[in-house]
Amino acid sequence: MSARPLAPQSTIDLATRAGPVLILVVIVLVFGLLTPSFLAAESLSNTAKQASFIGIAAVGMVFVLLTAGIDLSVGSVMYLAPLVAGLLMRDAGLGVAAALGVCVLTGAALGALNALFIVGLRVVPFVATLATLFLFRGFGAWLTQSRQLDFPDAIRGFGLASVLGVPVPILVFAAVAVAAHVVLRHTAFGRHIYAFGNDPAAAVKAGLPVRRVQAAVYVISGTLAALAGFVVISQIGRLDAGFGRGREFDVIAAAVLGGASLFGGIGGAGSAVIGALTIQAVKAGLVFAGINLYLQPLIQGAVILFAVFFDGLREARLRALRRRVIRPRGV
Amino acid sequence: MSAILRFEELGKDWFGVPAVSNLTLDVPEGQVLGLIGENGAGKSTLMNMIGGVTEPTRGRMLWRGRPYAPASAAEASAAGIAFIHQELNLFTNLTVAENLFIDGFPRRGGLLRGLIDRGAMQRRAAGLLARLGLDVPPERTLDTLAPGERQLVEIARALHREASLIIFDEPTTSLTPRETERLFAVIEGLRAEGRTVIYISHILGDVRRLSDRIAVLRDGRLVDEGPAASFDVPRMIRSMIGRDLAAVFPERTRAPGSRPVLEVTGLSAPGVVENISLTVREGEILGLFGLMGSGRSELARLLMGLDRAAGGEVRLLGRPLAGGPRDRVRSGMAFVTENRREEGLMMDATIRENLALPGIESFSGPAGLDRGRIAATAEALRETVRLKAGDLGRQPVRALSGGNQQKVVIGKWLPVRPRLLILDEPTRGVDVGARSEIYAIADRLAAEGAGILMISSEMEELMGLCDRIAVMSRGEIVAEFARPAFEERRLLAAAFRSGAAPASEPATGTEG
Amino acid sequence: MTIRTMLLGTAGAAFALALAAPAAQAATICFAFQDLETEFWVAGHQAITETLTEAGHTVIERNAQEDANRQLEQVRDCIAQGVDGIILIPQDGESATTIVAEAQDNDVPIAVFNRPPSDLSRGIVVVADNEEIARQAVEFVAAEALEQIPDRPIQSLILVGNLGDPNAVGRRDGFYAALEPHGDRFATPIEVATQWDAATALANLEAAVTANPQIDLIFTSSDFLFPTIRSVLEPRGMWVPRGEDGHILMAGLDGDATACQLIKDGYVDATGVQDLYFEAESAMNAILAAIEAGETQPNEVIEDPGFALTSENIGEREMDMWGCVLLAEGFLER
Amino acid sequence: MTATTEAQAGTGLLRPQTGRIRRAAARVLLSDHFVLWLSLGYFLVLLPFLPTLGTPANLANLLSNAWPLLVVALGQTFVMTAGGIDLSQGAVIGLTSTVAAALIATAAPPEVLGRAPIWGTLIAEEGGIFAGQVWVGILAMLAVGALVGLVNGTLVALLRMPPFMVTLVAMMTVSAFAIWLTQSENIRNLPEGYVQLGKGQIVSVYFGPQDRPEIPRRELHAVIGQAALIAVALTLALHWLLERTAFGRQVVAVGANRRAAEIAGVPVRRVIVLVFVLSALCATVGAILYSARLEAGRPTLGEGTFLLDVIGATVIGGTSLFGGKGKILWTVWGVLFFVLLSNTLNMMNLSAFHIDMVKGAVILAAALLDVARNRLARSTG
Repeated sequence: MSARPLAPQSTIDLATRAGPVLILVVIVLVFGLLTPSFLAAESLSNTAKQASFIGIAAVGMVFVLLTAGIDLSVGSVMYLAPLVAGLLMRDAGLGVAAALGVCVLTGAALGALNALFIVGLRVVPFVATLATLFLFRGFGAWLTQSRQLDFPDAIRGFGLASVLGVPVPILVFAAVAVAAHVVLRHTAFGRHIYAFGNDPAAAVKAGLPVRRVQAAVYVISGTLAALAGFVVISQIGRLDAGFGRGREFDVIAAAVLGGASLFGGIGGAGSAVIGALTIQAVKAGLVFAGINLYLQPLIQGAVILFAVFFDGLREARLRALRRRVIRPRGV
Repeated sequence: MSAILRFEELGKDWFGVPAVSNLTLDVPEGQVLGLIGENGAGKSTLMNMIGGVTEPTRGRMLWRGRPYAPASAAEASAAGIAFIHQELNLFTNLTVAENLFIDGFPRRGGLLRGLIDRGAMQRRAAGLLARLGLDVPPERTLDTLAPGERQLVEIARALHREASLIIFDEPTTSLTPRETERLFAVIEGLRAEGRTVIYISHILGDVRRLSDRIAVLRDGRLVDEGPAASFDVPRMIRSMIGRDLAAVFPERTRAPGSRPVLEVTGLSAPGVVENISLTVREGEILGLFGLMGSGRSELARLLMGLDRAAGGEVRLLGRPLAGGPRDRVRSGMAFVTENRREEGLMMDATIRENLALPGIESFSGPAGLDRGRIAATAEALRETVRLKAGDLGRQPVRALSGGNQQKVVIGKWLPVRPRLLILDEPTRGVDVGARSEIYAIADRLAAEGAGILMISSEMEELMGLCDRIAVMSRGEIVAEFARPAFEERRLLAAAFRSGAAPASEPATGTEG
Repeated sequence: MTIRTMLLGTAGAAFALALAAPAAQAATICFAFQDLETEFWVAGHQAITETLTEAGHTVIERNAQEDANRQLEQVRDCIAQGVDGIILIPQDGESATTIVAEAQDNDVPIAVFNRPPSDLSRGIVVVADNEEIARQAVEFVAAEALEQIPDRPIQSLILVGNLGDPNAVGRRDGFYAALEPHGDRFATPIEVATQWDAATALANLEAAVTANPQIDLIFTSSDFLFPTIRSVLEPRGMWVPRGEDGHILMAGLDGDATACQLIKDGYVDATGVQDLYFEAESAMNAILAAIEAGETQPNEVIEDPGFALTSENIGEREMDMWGCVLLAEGFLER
Repeated sequence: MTATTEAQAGTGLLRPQTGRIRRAAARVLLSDHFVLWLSLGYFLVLLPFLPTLGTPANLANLLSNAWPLLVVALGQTFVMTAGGIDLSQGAVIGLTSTVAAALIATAAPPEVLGRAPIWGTLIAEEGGIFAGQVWVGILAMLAVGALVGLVNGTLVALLRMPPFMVTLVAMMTVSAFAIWLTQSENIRNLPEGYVQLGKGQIVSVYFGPQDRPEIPRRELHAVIGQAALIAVALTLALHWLLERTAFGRQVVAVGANRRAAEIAGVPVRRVIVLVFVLSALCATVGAILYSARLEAGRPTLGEGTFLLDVIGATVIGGTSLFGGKGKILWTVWGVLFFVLLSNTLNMMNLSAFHIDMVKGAVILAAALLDVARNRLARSTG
């Protein structure tokens, strides 16, 4: 009895997934036409490497956004978690691997603190993470008295290394993205996140472990923000007091540009990857094209706006395709 | 016959006001218990207590003879109780299969242990759907499904848990007659398997037909209980409302005028509706009957300017309409949508805010809104539509029962004095008392000269209320009947005519 | 009751910190600074707070976090609190002028440290000319480049600070002023935006270096970006000390400990130095003298000429640079 | 003091008294104006520890700091109530303040502004082309602000782009454009009439000469300045607009349920465009107050954590980030709380290394109180 949509589900899915990728490809090609060297393997690899910073954190942010939450503290976590690891490296002689572990665990702990306020004490995510944005950065400033922290040289051996010609930051980014994709799409936990973001009340009634789900996303976001910070710091070898400040907006923007919704339930690991790559491709392309510094942000803004606009057109098209068809066309 | 679930002097107070009091009742194992009562009679509270959503204030429940006090929905589910709620608890961003298995996905073994076994999930989902005769690929996302299909998915979800007690709360509100029959067969099958069912519905004939026993709640108390055979519909109504209901439908005193209010000619939208022509006259109630998916609601959206038509003309009082919903509202159109939660109401806003919205501009004076007049209008509406509510200026619409919410959706249009009112499934999920009040409102509006287009899949109410009935099928108007010619068989035949054999119809473009 | 304990906990912490400030003695000085993001400001902050505290004065600190408006509000709060004098590190020259006027109109003596107000006639002003100091540092590396590369245009690259910060623009102007006399010998410089942020600098510099692999001279608008430059150049084999083949001439500005170490190691050739300790001391002395004298609107201009510490003069002038002093104290090991 | 209270409680005679106190506490907690009570309570609790907090000088400061932030947050309240968010307000402040300064400055140093693209056309050594004409400057600001809002609103309403992304991009581009206009420089030499809008005093109170500390200090405090008049008038007007007009209720309806609003005949797209215009106009008025106070047009005037203050004050006041719930008065209290917070943090003489932590802790404490109040609301109905 039920009516059928005109387009097969698989076509719709393909268009949904391919849209943002197409936009990315077009941006890369346009900049490639302006400066052919932008299309060289090294340039593209660099772009991906630099996108990994915001990208890794954006993957975490997608988890939070899927629950209709928000995590404003990621910029501060990017600063504080590597800081704790760095202090232990310097004072306790921790190795790079152990430092990475400490950093990630610290990030998880900071995320758990957010989760405590949001899930345990029911503070609105925006306000809770606004408070921890100040708390975490303030704690870091207190620990260091705002001084920069120089990491032992060994850490750059990690950040600047390559495996089979692929730089470590890209590997980490890829691993995180794939793991997140698997978790979100192929585990019960992942599907519970989507369910919760779509309708929290229904999720409770369906007996899903909603509190655990909601808490977990903040822990994941904290963990990945810490990892993102570590990946950059391990390249530079130094942590300045201002590191990560204001990055929460970049991270959210990457996730949203890639198709995640601030209202929950929509988006995926791919959103964060595509969003971060798109923004970084624009930035790097502008550097390659040697655009005047004053004009760079203007062009960057315009390009992102067009990306959002075309994404909107695509969405509208998809909606039209999905609309129920009562009678086949032309009958 | 032993009781699988027993309530002992159960009571629940909300802010000191009892919603359920002193309820003692057995739910016999392996039978169907019909539970009826008006909205606000305590059915929902009782269900919430069974489901672990709220805690009883007094008394206790016994599950298979042992005290039962679920602290969460999960505990109720673990005990073997499944719910099919009136408001669907589905996730529109997930696939059908994922919705079915959201609380217990099939897992893979081996190397990928812990991951969802999508193959197994898809197969099992397909099996469940087939059992309900729902021909939808399990990998479709839910937001592409029609309301009736979603309802069936919700039922399928309860079935797969192999629960020993299944509670149906208004399951048929968005089902086609055919789907309803299918559901009833499934319920018979469950009983035959020895499962217990609680069936809650306002469609009293269905309750009587399905149930072994019937229990009636009024004002939180059990007022009547006995074998279904001893109940007839008048007794059920009498028990529910505490008196005899004179008539569900208003007495026919008005006569339709001759001046057309709405004239639709050749309206088409590719893939949705084709060449629709109809006329609604002053003081006339035109019924629009059709099965789910016949294009009725889509036609309403086109008329309201929410979707764009490709061809044809819509005239209101002789004036052609071109703009969006705002222009149409200003020229005298009003629309009560089939989906009050998503399109009809601001759930968290107060009742007064909701009632004032369509006519808000008319309340403006030189010093801004006349709040006194808004309050007075709202109070007047409370009387007109017989709203059962507290302080209109404070109580959010969310806190109202479904029937009263629906009265707000209709009531908010009255101050703007619509010339044409489109009602899309106005009595879905509404109890018998509220239903007759909604019919009365429609009738009164018509008597005052408005034209009414009433869309419904309940033939009975169309036949009781309308002056003419048009039948839609596959996006076209296939027949029209004047009042003397109303006959259930003919209406149904028309509705099925051009959709010849829908069940065997080849599914276009869904495979692969 | 977790909520109550939480509340008590946070409130308690706030009070404990609030009351930890020592009681007023001698003079109460309001120290309003624009931020503590780089070593330069941290060292300046430390010099001023510690010196004044040790001398028995009370220091009230205000961090404007790079917001001129917030700084104005903070200074007004200071004035309301009844401080005896104000030391200001302004966000920029224009807001400094307004803030100086605000203080003087309320009869509070004020000294401006490091960033000169656009109007030098009011307040105690300790001036260092960013543009001039940057010019000196770049001139040194430019001269070296002219000597080493006689046969082709010289490709230079500048890491520009935040374009919203006039301070960053002054440094960029100094860079261009140094290259201008040799206009024909230098190719158009590559400009790289950093927004005063290490991660942004890393991304943009890496892109710029990939796009233009041949670079002869790099100027960073602040020394704190040297580690970032290193992490881009090192994997490409472009991080080479002086005297070895492939060395890129490198200059910075600030004069921090890292720069001192890098000049010693030969990776960096010059850095523009502001005499941080001289400036801090002059500002403190002048404000304390004014308070002592009961002067409420002291006006004075104290100039810090600054200089460029280069690989050539590091022998004799090492200890004139604050970063080298910190380095000698073992700052980088801490 | 404590002992007596305990003794009294112990006798049990004063139970009704405590009951009344509890009811009063519940009334405060459940009040629509909870954040006002919270701010007052916070103020009173800190007063004994921070004596300067209550001095006339500080109170005058507190108010003058509140006005510009309030004006900007009012606009944000409208956008949020309609279910959007406006991240571009700070950038609008930077751009409009620069535009006004460029037009009406009475002089401009060529060595500073000589290479700005507007040099020679809009501004030259003898000042802007409308040097000294304050009203031209203000009209130009309002026009520029409205234009930014119109673009934001149009993109959101007609092209259905997410407000977060639209205004984020607007923040980037508008701010970059302002910086490009002057090539990073600030423009001083604003006419006196303009500066008075931020600093002008209308009612001042003389508290006599101050004796502490040694340096004689004039004790003259602006209680009502031109900024206060502008802010209060705007607050009243916008309160009226949101609460007492059809447009205001339609804003709430769009935020509460856009589809229902559309079906009810609300001109949804027009409402959305208008709230963004309104938000940008409020930012522009904020720009007037801020730049007049600083006596300079600054391309970077509203950058940095300012945005978090605006959104934070609005949200803490009680306006929902998800739309449909917002009141102008709530925002007034939210702004009051934020200004009080930063003022008290200044008074506490915290080390720079502690201040962020304390700020975070206080926001959290306020949020937890709010949670406690919601629980109370639920338990008492």
